[in-house]
Amino acid sequence: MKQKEPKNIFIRNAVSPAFIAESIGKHGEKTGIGAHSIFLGQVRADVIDNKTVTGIEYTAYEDMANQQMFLIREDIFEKYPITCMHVYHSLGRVGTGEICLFVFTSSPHRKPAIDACEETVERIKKELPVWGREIFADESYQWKKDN
Amino acid sequence: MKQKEPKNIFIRNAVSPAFIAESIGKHGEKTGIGAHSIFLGQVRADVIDNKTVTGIEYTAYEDMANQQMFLIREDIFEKYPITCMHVYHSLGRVGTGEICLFVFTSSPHRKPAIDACEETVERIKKELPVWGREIFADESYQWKKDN
Amino acid sequence: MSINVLIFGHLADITGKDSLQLRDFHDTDQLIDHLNNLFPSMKKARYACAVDQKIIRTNTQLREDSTVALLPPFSGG
Amino acid sequence: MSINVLIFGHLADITGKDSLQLRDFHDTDQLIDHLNNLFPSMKKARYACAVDQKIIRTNTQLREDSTVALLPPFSGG
Repeated sequence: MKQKEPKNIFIRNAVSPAFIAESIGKHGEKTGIGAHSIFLGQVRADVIDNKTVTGIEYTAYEDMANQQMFLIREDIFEKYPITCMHVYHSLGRVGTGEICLFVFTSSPHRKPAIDACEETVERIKKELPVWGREIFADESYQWKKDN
Repeated sequence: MKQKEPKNIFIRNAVSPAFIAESIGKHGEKTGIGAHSIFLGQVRADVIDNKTVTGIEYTAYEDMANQQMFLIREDIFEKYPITCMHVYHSLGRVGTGEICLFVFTSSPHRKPAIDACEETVERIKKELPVWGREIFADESYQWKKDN
Repeated sequence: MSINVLIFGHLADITGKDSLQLRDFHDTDQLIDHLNNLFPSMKKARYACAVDQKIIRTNTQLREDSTVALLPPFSGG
Repeated sequence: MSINVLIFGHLADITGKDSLQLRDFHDTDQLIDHLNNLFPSMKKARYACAVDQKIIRTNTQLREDSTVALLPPFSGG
């Protein structure tokens, strides 16, 4: 469904599998939907200079990110015949193996949901003012670069 | 992870959101994973000749489908650097708004998981000997054609 | 020589059966001719044929205990 | 004239602050020159600049209560 104004996409810490299940379950009443596409970002235990990442600490320019997400959403609804789109991004600490990004699109037939999900993920990575800081076991950190 | 022999992809009736959550949660220990891509097929309440679909009844040539899925899996693992793939398909009755197909791929970076998931879904639809019968409220039915 | 025939999807509606045990057919063409005689609507039906789980494109020899499956267009997912 | 400056990511490490209140800067070039003097390591830093949540590409006039945000390359998701 389209939105009239920006919604807050940010949630504290990790996105839980139970939250994802609840979000999926809510779509059971939308019986025009035939396909869901979901992307989940998970925090990797990368090893950098012999130190292992134990989590990522996310910060964001929240107002601007929510506004930009609203614009991305409008573009995607314009471009693809999708029924709904949901996006959640973590703020604060997310441990390795936990989920930090949840993008969920649905449509009557599969192609639009799949394409819309992929394009939304790419745009989120490029356009949302969000920063991740990789935290090591000794609490030192480095700002995430690869994206 | 690769498999040595075909696994049974079929489950009775709908795939529950709780089952999906459990499957996602199990990947928290695989800390090399950075991205998950999930496709879900959901049964639509299509209206055909003024009659509304209330569910789909799935049958399959199970042994052949499991064997074919094993081959698809081997091809996809050969082609994309993915960490794991899980596929579940319903057998028997699945009501409208319920989930009948669950495809789940994971990889360190996002592109392989996304591409592998999409290609696996296409191949499942084309290559697995599975048939859906759309059931109407009066218990009459028609064999599903569009795919 | 005993042959197992598995019948799926709308073909099972046409034949009223989801499997058959037949004897003394040596190849798939023979078998299909026989089924077309028994169930004339099968002539118009679109389907693929698998022998021991491999889809065949041409007439194929059958052996003792071969399984022939009649597969209408797939519609899973 | 009062200007709000928001500082994100590694720029906040360089400046030791995540926001500043400044006065009497009339455009973004002036403001950035000032910050470069205060924090010389900012000269080498890669970042975009947004005024009132819009990313700007060229020198931009500031107004009373404008919010200028300094945005290092994004790394969300």
